[in-house]
Amino acid sequence: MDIGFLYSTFLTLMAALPTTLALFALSVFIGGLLALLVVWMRVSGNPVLSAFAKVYIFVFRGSPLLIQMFLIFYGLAQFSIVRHSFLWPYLREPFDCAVLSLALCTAGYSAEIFRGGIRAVSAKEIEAAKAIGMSGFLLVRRILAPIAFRHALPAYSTEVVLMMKSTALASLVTVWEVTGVAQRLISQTYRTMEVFLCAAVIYLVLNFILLQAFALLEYALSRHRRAPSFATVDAAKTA
Amino acid sequence: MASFELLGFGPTGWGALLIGATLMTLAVTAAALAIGAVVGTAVTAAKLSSRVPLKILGNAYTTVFRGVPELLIIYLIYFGGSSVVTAFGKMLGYDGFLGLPSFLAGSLAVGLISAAYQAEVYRGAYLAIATGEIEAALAIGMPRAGRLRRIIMPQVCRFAIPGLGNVWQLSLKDSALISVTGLAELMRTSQVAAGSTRQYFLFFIAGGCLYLLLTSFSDQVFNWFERRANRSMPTATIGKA
Amino acid sequence: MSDALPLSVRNIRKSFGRHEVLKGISLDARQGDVISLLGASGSGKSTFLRCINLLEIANGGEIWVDGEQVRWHHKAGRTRVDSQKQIDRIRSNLGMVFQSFNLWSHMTILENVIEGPVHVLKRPKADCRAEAETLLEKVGIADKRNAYPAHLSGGQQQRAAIARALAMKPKVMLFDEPTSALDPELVGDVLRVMRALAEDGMTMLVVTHEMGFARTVSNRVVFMKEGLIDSSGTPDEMFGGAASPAFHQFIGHFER
Amino acid sequence: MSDALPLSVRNIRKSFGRHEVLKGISLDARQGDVISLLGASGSGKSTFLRCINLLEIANGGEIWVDGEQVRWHHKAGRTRVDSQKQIDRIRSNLGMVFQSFNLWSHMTILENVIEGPVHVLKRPKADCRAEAETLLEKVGIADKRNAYPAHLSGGQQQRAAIARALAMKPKVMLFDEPTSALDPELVGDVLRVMRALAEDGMTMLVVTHEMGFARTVSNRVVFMKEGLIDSSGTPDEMFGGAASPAFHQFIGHFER
Amino acid sequence: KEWKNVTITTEGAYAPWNMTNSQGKIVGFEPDLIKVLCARAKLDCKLVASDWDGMIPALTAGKFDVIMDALSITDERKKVIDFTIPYAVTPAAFATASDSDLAKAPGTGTTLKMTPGEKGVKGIEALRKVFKGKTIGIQAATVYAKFIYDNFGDIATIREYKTGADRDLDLKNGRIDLGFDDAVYFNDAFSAAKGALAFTGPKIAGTIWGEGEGLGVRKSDTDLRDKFNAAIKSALADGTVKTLSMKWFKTDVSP
Ligand SMILES: Nc1ncnc2c1ncn2[C@@H]1O[C@H](COP(=O)(O)OP(=O)(O)OP(=O)(O)O)[C@@H](O)[C@H]1O
Ligand SMILES: Nc1ncnc2c1ncn2[C@@H]1O[C@H](COP(=O)(O)OP(=O)(O)OP(=O)(O)O)[C@@H](O)[C@H]1O
Ligand SMILES: [Mg+2]
Ligand SMILES: [Mg+2]
Repeated sequence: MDIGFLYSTFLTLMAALPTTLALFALSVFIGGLLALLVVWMRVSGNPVLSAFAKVYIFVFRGSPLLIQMFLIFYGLAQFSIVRHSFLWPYLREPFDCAVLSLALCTAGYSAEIFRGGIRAVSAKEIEAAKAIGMSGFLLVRRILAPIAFRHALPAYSTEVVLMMKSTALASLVTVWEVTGVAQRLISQTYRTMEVFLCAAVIYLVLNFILLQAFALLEYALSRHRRAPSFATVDAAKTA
Repeated sequence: MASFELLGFGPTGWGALLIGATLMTLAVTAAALAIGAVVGTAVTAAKLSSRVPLKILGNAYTTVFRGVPELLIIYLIYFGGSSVVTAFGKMLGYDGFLGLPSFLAGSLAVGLISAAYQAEVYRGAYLAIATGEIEAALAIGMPRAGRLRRIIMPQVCRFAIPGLGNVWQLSLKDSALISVTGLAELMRTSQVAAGSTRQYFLFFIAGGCLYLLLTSFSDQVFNWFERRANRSMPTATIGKA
Repeated sequence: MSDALPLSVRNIRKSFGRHEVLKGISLDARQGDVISLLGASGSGKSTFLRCINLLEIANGGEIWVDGEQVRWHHKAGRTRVDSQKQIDRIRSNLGMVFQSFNLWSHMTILENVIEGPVHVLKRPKADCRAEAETLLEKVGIADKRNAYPAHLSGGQQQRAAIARALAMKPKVMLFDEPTSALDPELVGDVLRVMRALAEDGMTMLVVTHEMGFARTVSNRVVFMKEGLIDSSGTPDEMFGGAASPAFHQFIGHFER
Repeated sequence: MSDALPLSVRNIRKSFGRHEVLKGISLDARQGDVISLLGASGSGKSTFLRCINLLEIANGGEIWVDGEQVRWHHKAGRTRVDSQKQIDRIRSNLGMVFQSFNLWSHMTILENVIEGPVHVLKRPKADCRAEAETLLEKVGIADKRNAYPAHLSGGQQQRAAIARALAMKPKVMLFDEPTSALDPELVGDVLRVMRALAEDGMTMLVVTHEMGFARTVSNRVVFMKEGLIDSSGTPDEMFGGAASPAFHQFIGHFER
Repeated sequence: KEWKNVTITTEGAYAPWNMTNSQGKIVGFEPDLIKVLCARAKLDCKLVASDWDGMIPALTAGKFDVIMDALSITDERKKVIDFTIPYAVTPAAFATASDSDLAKAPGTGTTLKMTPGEKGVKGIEALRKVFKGKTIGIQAATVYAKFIYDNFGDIATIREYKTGADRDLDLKNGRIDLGFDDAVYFNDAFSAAKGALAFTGPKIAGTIWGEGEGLGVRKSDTDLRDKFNAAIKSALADGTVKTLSMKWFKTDVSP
């Protein structure tokens, strides 16, 4: 192993880390908001909204992000209507397009995950809330969302980690984040394994921190499930 | 150049190749899901085990296989796997290169990744089982294996189906990365067709549609299983009133 | 409208699939009425209470709360309420204690109790907390205020559920077997709480198996059988011998 | 070993965190004993039953079933049983009816009942099914045999849970409030079933709030208070006035 | 080791060098040429498709014996694998949208010969004036990328694409003003773009692009390399390469 090479590779890759992190943070944030909108439409009971949400989830969950990103970046720009619209200043920018397609895609996945969390809420607890006159947003905010979010958390943490890795595709649209830079290094040096290992370490550390943070959050949100003593946690399940 | 001619089954049409590639993607993903189910079950057992070393091992597996970019894992298995096989061949006296076939290497790589995701799904499903029901099984003296087979597995399957649907989607998309091994699956075939004919949009849209076709087909299968598994559950209403 | 009935139910019917659980039930409750609802397991008592506050929407009949009719309609094979606002308002005046408690698992007992007053009635949190503490004291689980439902014994959960319903200060209370998980001492305590409520003029509809309560606290006893009201009357009439043979057979087991 | 006690518990202690729920409980059950366990809510009755069949592992004390000591040990701050085989064998001889029923939600009622006999005791399915039908008939829910637990009323679930425990033909039965969700008619039915079991010589430990049962069916009454046995004796001794003042206060509410 | 069976890999998606037809067969300039070369070297060759990204690692791992994929002979690559002598040398050129005001930049239609590291060439200076403030798209990690950075990095915005095809799409879409790449590649791309794109400025040729395109082999396989070297020499000498080049590229790329 060539330590000097690994070190310089590592430095080169680290220079691209801010791009990766910016892509990640923005797309997770925007995608999360979009997902809430989509899941709201999906469970709204309104057949039109619900059908729209179903199609949305189907398309963005069902096709590879690579193709989505390609069509959004190179495809949309083909139409002169798009090029002359007020959106063009944004759609012209590779970074904005990358964030847009990442966010659209994760919104489809997250919506489905949130819906799963909602379905896991006990019907009885919902009834108890309805019985004291809660409905609509209040019911969602006080009872449904906290329980559903707790249920959805493990799946959602997986999705967030996937997003971190999905940012790698942004080099397709000329946004050079960590993986893209790694691939460029490889086509310059042909030391595939060494470069990829450096990249892997970076992603592993990032994702490890993310997963740890989620585990902490999960722990904090499950006080009501833990026994107050530790000796008997899950006594039934482990005995 | 009429696009349906390019997508058709005539002498200049790519239809047959694309259909073949779609089936290849389906086959790789199915194989990966099966590999992932076996490995994933073992990893789940380790993660839920009360033995600390096993627990650490299980957690390390899911952290690494979820945390490292898929492409690297595919590289490691495709290239690393063949050096292992080659070394093994040398030991047996065969001198020369022995490779893992692309299909095997690809589905193994995607399968091992899928195992990490499946393990998370199974763990979540296990924790969703009402403790009281497991206690009821304990109380009649049902031994561990019986509990697993009669009470836990059926309910884990029930709770895991939606999550498995998601994992299937992930594996379907991960299978696109196997193109680096040269396997003619859907993504690679779309790209090759696009590059060779310079009809990029046509073939990317066609590829996207074929992926959607696979998705809708598999959604139907998973929905069927979910309906079957939820026969015993009351349907919760979240809508009005 | 002060002379309107707090609760009036006309000819309620409800089916699950082909199984008709309620076959036309009518009931009027006057201000301060304490009505005991008796009946065999599966006779539809819980379902009746759930229909009253619209957790199940009846297939037919009318419900009037405080002189106001609860409106619903059938559309495309589904039954829906006309105005969610109306339902919410009515429900916050109808307290309900569930047979299976249904405490919110992600909140402590205290949080469970103050949830409604603070977030539905929008009352100041400090007041609600003080009242909640008093209520928890009254039902005897003040020391468990910061525990989560999963860590309570059955009886403790049931009392928390009662406190939660009372905290809303509803005009009418619907109790579904409020003492099923309690020991005799606590049954006594809870029944005393209910008796005090009755004396304060609260209207109550109580599904119960406690004949002592039915006989001494309630002023009307309704006996359900297979989805219909078999007989009803004052406790004296019912237990005195004026009731149907079916009721006598039913309580016969108790007298043993 | 036929003269060994079916169940003998010595000085059982159990804490949850810092909260000591059982503070040293000893109890011997002879063949055919029917022991009523009374006590206020939260006094530790459910916990005691759960300790007996090792759903909770006690922090101290000894448990002997049929002359055989149940072994457990402490290691690295955790308590574990020595031999899972032993526990499974012992448990299949100890029937348990849970306070919260705990029916298996993915199985129909009939499947719930035959599960143990078929898959733990490995008896022929046809026999088990026939016996199960008889049992369901006996507790009055034969018509619900193919329904899932989620679609049953509270009382129906409780009876299914009793049938499930009986189907195992255990030597000792532990009942945790087996009639809490039942109406008087059914209480009568279920108590009759239990009385018949007692006459057949089954050993039973019954947490109950039914003083009628405690007085007439059981041959011993144990009164728990704050994690300790406050007093115990035959029903005549206990209800006759020989018991502690605490017990009298406890049942006083019942006599009202 | 006695060479008899040789596995050759190519991408099969880099028209017209190598591409896949709708029957799944790999065709193009290089497949035609390799048939000739193998026959002359008396080798039994099998051509298989693989992905560009995994190609060089797969070669060193032993999955294939030869790469033939318009692989430029560069010093960087020579550190990892060995090359035969070149069988093709191609100039590079700028492309722009036909209706752009950058069409017909100074020197259009001429060829400029350059050597590695050459500075202050007159033709380039003229281009710098016209290209000031424009955006130039290049394929990442190619020899062309280095050239553009060295000569235009200070006056123009440079955007790197993973593939030339992506860059061509953006050139048509107007996100970038200029592209720079292999002229032979552009020739073919222009015919697919139906006149929307055109060359501008001089073609750049000479040793600046290294020795040309050769076959890649493992460093250990010197005997195999020598066999192919001999075959390429004879194919160049008798004009076979030129014939094939005219057939596929409509221009002569033989060195
Ligand atoms: N969601 C449901 N789906 C189908 N059947 C139901 C449902 N809920 C209740 N039932 C049936 O309706 C009947 C009445 O149930 P209900 O819960 O009202 O009885 P109950 O009078 O409250 O009995 P208990 O005293 O045992 O609680 C029962 O036979 C039950 O099986
Ligand atoms: N898992 C647990 N974690 C913490 N505390 C617990 C747990 N289970 C029970 N407790 C506490 O132990 C005490 C005894 O509970 P237990 O369920 O044994 O009471 P019980 O006598 O059965 O009461 P009830 O008649 O209300 O069912 C209660 O105060 C309860 O809060
Ligand atoms: Mg009921
Ligand atoms: Mg209890």
